[in-house]
Amino acid sequence: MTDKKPKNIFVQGAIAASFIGESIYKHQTQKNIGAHSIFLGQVRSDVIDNKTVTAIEYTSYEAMALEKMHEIRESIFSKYSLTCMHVYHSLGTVAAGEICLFVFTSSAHRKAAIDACEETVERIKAELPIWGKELFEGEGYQWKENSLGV
Amino acid sequence: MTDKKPKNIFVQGAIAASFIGESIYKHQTQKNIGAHSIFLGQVRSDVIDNKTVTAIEYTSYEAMALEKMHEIRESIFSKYSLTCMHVYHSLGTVAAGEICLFVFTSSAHRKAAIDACEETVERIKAELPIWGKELFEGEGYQWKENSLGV
Amino acid sequence: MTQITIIAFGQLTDITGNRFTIDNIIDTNTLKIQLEEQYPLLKNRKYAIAVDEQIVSENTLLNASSTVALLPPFSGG
Amino acid sequence: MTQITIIAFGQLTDITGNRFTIDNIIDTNTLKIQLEEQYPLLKNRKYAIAVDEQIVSENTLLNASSTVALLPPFSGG
Repeated sequence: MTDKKPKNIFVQGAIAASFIGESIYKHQTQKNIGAHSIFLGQVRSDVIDNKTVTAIEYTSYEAMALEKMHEIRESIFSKYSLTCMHVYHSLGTVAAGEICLFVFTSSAHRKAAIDACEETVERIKAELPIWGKELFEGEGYQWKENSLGV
Repeated sequence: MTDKKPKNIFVQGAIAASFIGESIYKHQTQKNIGAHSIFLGQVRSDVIDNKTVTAIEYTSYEAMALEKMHEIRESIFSKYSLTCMHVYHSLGTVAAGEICLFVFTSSAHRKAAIDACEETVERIKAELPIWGKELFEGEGYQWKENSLGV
Repeated sequence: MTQITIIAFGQLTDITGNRFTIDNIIDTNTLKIQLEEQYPLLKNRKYAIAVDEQIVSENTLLNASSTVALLPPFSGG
Repeated sequence: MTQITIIAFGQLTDITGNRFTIDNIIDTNTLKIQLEEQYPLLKNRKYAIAVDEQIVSENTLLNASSTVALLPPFSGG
């Protein structure tokens, strides 16, 4: 365990594709990296009882989520040989087609980055106190439910 | 099997981070996508017998590589429920810190994209006739060897 | 008399709002009973109770400075 | 007399160059013997033989229109 302060992971609204490109670009100075693994969650325009999801509105118990994410990060770093790891999650409204989750792991050899990315995504979905409200076209909403590991 | 012509996967030189950002952006119109998985290979500046790798020069038996990649693509699409898949590999010289491989899979639910991306990367490394020549600082070189699954 | 502030999240806010208070409770077991009296709709809902940002699985003593949160199943990502 | 053009890749090009021809071979077994006579350094190298873009594991007949390639272990990605 380190005594580092939990890093903020939350961004207001969608995560821009250009931001992801820039994050990748910034790693080109780290010449010990051989592999990057990236997971992106995108808001789907599901149709539920003839109503179409146009956006998801995310809320979180932020203080607890950042503490928990800090724990996850420490545990992933102790388990895998990573050079770095970045996590961003949206809060507020993210329209269908936009990115709401960005997990980015890097390592010298591919297995560590790939496995760490997948495990981090699973843990984020299972352990971070974040809730998505699926907003329907016109009006109405439904609270999103995560199915684990699918 | 489809009768589609093999898609080209080769790009001259490094794959730009901005190109990756743009590829992600283009998927925002596909509102049935819920998850993207991306793998990036980056050239490492390894030190071998006191000599530092400054770049890798890639060559390929291109016709065979494209045929093989077509086979891999068909087999991955028949195994996983994907919306799309994109693969790019560099030819020619890629400097340390630059991206030489970009594998990008998308699906409605995360498991398909994640598993398909990982399997595609493993198959590319094992089955595509591509060779990397590690160029040392100053002069000299060494032919790269892949260790599978690391 | 101890008054505890409770914060709620996700679908539970449709029932309780974001924030409310409950009087005269000493631990999470009595909290749960009182909660479901005050908001009968909660009885059919799945939720965890967090005290000071930790989910509690056993009965836990509360005091006026406790931060109590009601957490329905997570749906981030 | 059949003359076959062989293309080589990767580390093998240090020994054979990118492209060379071999005379009087009828199949991949005789090719292998002839190759290692012409380029003794090949004996210590691992490589596969591809005929018309397919790696062959059994002895395969060759003709003047065959595309024959020597493939050392792959190192893409």
